[in-house]
Amino acid sequence: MIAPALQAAALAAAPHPLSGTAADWVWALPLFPLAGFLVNAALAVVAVARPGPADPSADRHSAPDATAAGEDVAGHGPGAGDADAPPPARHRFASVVSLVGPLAVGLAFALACAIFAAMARVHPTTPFVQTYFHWIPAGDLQVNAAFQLDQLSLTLVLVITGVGALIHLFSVAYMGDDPGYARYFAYLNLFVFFMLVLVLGASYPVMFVGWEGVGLCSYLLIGFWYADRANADAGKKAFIVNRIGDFGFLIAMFLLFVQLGTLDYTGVLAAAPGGLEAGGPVVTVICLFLLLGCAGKSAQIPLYVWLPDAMAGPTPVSALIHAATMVTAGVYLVVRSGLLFAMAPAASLTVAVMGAVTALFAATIGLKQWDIKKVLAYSTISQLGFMFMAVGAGAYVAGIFHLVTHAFFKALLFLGAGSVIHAMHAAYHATHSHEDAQDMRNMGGLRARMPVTWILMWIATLAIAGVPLFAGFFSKDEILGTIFDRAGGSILRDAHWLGIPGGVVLYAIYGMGLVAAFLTAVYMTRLMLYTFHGQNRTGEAARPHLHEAPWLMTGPLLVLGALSAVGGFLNTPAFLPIGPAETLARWLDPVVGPATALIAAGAPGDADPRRGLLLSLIAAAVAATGIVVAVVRLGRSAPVRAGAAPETGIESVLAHRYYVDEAYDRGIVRPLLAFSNRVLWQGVDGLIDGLVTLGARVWVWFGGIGSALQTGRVGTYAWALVVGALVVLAITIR
Amino acid sequence: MLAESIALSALLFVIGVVGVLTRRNAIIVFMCVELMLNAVNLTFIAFGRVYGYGAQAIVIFVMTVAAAEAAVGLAIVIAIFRHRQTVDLDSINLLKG
Amino acid sequence: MYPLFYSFCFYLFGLIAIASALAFVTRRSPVAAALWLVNVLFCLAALYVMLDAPFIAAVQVLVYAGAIMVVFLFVVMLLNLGLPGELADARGLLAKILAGLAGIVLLAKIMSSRTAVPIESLMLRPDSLATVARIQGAVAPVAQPLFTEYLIAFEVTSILLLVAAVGAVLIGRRRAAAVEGVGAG
Amino acid sequence: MREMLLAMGYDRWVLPALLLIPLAAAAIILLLPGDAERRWHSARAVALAAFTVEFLVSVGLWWSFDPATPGWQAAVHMPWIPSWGISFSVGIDGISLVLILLTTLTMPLTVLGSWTSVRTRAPAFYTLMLILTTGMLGVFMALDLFLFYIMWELMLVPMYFIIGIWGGERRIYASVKFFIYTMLGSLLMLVAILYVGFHVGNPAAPPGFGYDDLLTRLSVTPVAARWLFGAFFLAFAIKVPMFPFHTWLPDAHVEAPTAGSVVLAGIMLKMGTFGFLRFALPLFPQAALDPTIRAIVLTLAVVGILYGALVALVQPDFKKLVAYSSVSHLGFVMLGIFALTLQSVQGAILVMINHGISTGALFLLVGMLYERRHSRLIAAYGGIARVVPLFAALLTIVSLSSIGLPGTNGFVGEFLVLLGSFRTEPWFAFAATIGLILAAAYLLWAIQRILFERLDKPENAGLRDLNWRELGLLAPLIACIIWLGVYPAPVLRRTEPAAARFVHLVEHGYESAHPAPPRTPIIQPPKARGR
Repeated sequence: MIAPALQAAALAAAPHPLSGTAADWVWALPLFPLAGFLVNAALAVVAVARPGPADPSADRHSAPDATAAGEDVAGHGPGAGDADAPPPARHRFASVVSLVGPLAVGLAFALACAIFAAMARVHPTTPFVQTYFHWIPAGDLQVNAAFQLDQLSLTLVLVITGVGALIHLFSVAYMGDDPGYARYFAYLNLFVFFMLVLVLGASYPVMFVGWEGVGLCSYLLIGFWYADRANADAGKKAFIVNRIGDFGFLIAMFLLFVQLGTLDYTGVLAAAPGGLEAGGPVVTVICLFLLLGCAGKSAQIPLYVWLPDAMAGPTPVSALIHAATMVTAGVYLVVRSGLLFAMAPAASLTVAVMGAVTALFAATIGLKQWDIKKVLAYSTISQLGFMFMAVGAGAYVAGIFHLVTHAFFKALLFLGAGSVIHAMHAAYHATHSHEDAQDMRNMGGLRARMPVTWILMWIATLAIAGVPLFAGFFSKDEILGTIFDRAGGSILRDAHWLGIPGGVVLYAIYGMGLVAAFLTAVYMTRLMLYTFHGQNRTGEAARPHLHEAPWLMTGPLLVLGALSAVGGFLNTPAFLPIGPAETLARWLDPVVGPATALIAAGAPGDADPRRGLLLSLIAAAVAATGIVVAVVRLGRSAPVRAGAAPETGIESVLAHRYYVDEAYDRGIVRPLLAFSNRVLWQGVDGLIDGLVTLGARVWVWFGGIGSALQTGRVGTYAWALVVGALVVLAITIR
Repeated sequence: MLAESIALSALLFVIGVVGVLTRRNAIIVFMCVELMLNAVNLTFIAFGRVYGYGAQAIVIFVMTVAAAEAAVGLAIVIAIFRHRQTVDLDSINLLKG
Repeated sequence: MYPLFYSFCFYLFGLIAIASALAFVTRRSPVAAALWLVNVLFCLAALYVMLDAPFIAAVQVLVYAGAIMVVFLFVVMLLNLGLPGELADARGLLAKILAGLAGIVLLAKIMSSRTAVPIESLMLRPDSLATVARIQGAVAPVAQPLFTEYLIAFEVTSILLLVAAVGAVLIGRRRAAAVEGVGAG
Repeated sequence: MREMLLAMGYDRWVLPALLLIPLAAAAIILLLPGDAERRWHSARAVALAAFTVEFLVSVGLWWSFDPATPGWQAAVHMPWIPSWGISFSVGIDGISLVLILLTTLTMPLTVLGSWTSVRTRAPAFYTLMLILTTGMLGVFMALDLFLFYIMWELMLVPMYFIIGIWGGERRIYASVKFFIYTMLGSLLMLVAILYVGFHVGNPAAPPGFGYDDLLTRLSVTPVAARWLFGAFFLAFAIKVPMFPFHTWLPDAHVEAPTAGSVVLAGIMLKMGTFGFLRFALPLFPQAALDPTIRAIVLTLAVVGILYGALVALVQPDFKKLVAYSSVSHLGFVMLGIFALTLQSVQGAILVMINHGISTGALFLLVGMLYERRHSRLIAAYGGIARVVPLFAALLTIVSLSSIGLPGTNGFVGEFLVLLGSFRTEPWFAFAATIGLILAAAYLLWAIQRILFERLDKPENAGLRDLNWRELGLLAPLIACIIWLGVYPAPVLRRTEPAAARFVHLVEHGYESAHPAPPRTPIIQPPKARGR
């Protein structure tokens, strides 16, 4: 056992610089949300077990018939769109839940900040590992329940708890009238718990706990309004598609264990250079299976299909889980396993290609979606593609950087969309309309009604589009720039991907990235134009009911808006003379340094600063062009009414998302079900049962013969006896 | 006298067997069985002269079993006769499978 | 080695036994058959005496001929089956021929066997039974194995007899009572 | 704790006591006076009391068992039929320990689960359950093959009656099928046991059936070993059930009353895998590890995993779905056993425990639903999470455990099995891992159709949620699900010596017959490991 031995030796030699600081409390980080989960879950259970007078579920036994029971389901969140609902009632324990839910995450954020302060002071170069107990001890497999604190995990912890706390606050207002309020916060707290376990776990199995745990919470939250079949389907789809990815993760773990005999990060890092052949098939296979896991969790081709459907969940959930945190876990995994990927250039290139194709592919779909959340969903897939481009090209810092800025502006976009949907829903609710509150064709001109949301959404749009000085500009620019650099000189350039030289592949990826960035600017501007500008299409009756959201919702938006605006200064490039350059890169260097160095080997030593500037200008120009094109093409024309003549040709293909869902359904799901039913169950089982029955028949037939011999006449028996005796005598007496 | 005894025993036994096979009256069949048992007893006694008194003890057992069999068997015959008014074995096939 | 008279008597009783047995299986009347069988049993008792088993001979006469056969006769008369020809109880000619054949084969098989030769090493001296009987009397030597080696079997046999007696009573009772009795049991 | 128990002589009386308590309680139930109603009440009370006492008595084993001590613990040896070399020998190792505890934990819960649902002939029902318990515990602790066989048959008969008398509409068909399938296997096993008993050591010596004796002195030819292994294999494979021998299971599960299903799935299926661990492999390693035979068994195991999962996907009946999922789960156990690494065997043992807990809980939950609505069809429900939220929460948790979500017990076992199997049989392990995806698919789809979607059946609107009794009987199982998922180390520590001994016995036995290493891992481990 390398890892514990090394650890013990290290501990014995000298205490880790972080011990004795706030980092000693790292175990408490996930416990806050866990405690929140337990409290909220208990409240939810108590509320349903003993319905009080103010509880909307109190009348559940008096539902007179199925129709009424069906309508009165617990699905009356702002997104569910049902106007005939009874007047919303606050949950019986709403006040307690409102306090416990956000507070649990807020406390975790405070602790994370304290740990950050300690870590910023100490600058440890080795990870700080805390071991609690033996989780799975079996022979030479020793998986401990242990947390690892280093710059990477702490960065993620800060994002999760920080953005998470803001989204929890937003949810207090957004979900306030939902009958499942306590259940909602229980799930949300549980999610934060698992997410923290994911990033803090000191070994792959512990990470896997969080990995599947967040999948579970995602499942529960997507299907939160489970009474609608589509929502339940979406949750199930998310879980199963993620399971396909988890299959890859598991296989990768098995291979790692068979090869290296250990599964914790420190052990793998120590053993990988000696135990695996760099560039060899084994490490490549390991990385490809890890990548399969990432593709599932981070919604990359071919496993991206669950994320658009996941928009069925409440909008804050989409912001937290399906934009800011969980879906980026794949990026985290690649960065965490950076050394392995650096040892497998072919796998790294696969990561980058997958990211680039996904980024471009999802961006094209985003162009033609009408549901505001669907646009954001495809945008998320596309941005995740950018992150994978980055980490695939060995730009680990850029990947994490984009992860952080994306968490800011995409959470803002989702929450802003949530604010819009909230207003639309309230308006339609008040007028008993059955229109779709999420369809952009029903919006327009909301600028006047919701000015705060409008401004903040524009900040986020500029950030995601990559307009200079906003957060997304720096991160996206760094990704594209690094890819260009790697194409110029790195071990990736010298490797081959499906026979194509790595350099060519990287240049192609760079080009695809530029196109995707352009499309991003287009579809985001389209979203803004249709939602906030032009004529209002909500309807005469509903229009007066459109209001800006309460401060509890706009407050978190403001904070995120500020972060989206200035978040880019976390890691400004060296050639731009703004503030301290490359802060994040220096911060993350102890973790990602070795892998980056390995992958960048062979690069020309001195990068020309003018080239970096030129690349930045190109990126900025692309973003600006995208916005201009969108404004020119769509600025004056109002979109078609909902339900009007469908698009044709390529537009129809885009609007139907390339028919991928249909293809999966017809090509995999249905044949599998039919095969299981007809061939396996009715066929094979029927055959086996038939054989068994046949065997039984044969013996019944033999039994019939025996039965016929039983005449019941003593004379016959006497004869049989004598004959039998004669036979025995003939045999025995010689 | 051993060989003669055994020959006699065999002969009596076979006569009993033939009786069982040729008669239909349940009571006579029973008596034939008794004859066969007695034939066997004779064998035991004859061999007892050669091997000792254990054989005679066995004969006691055989007789006891024969007595028990006669008691139960005749009771059954009586019961059947009450029921069917016959002791003809060919007309009794309650045990037909 | 045996006195002539002894042999004569032995053959005499043997032949009477065979003749009586043949008469027994051929009589139609159950009463006649039963009486012929009693004759066989008496002959066998005589042979037992000659084979140094006087106690068994006595039991044979008392229990078999005296008790068991009386029960048979009793039942025959109870059921009023005594008259011959009341029912043609013998089977047909074919059955008789087959039965005869089977009997001959069986007899031939038994007679031809050579396994029945006594095992030399286990054999007693001639007259040893008679010697023992002279010293211990007729009963004690029989009782010796019965109450030592075969004690458990002996006890079990007593239970068997008890069960048979109870069973005979139960089965033989009148019908209504029998049904009720069976149900209770 | 251990010292206190040992001071009470616990080790010397606990195992016979565990066998005798149910029988004594069964006798008491048969003697209960009163009319049918009163006998029903008193019978279930006596049964519950007896099972509770049984559990409390057995739970001491957890502490009295010392993993560091080699050999059988709490062993009791008494001569039984000395002339045939048969003795009443019982004892436990880590594997028996956890399975015995699983049994004694499950049985009181089954009584609570049948508390109101079994009314007709209740005394007979509880008597059979008690006798069944003796049989099952006897199988787990028997150290004499003859005793083992007696116990094996002892548990077959009560289950036959439980299905046949208290079952559903097609109970006669199901019970006869169950009986004949099982009997076919076990009679072959009897023949094998007798053969083995007569081939211990010196041919002229009297037969012997002692397990340890057989392990050290059994001498049969390779051909005979193959046949004997085949006989044991058939008996155990039917019980497991492995893929082509599984068709009795769905019928038996579906028709059995709740308690019957729970016992059948929770405990009796483990008899098969336990038999492989205890008897079939250690006694005939040369046959079991024959490359062809091993490949066949592994293939059947993996086929079972995938087949069970795929067929479960399309079941309209929830109990049948769970039955096929059992085929899938037990496939993991078989894979783990035949992969023959410490991790895979440890995992197999854990999967056995987990499957007992999760599937037991699933059947109890289905039973509760059935008691209310008298339908097991998935299509008869929908959207009931709204009217029975507690039931929904518990069903979800149990399903997640069955799916193998990390943090629940299901994950640890399957993870260990797959990881261990990957060392020796990577391709089989690879294929088996796909089963995890399918597991999520069939269970999530099923609970979605039961709990979620629209509440569109009027008759479901008035369902009652779980009462205190039902919550109370599920609580221990839920606790075990979380406990074994978060902190399985105590269990693993207790089973590790037994698992290691198993691996050693089988490998040693095989290698003594085949000096050359028979198989090479597909992926060669790197040379220098620094370990």
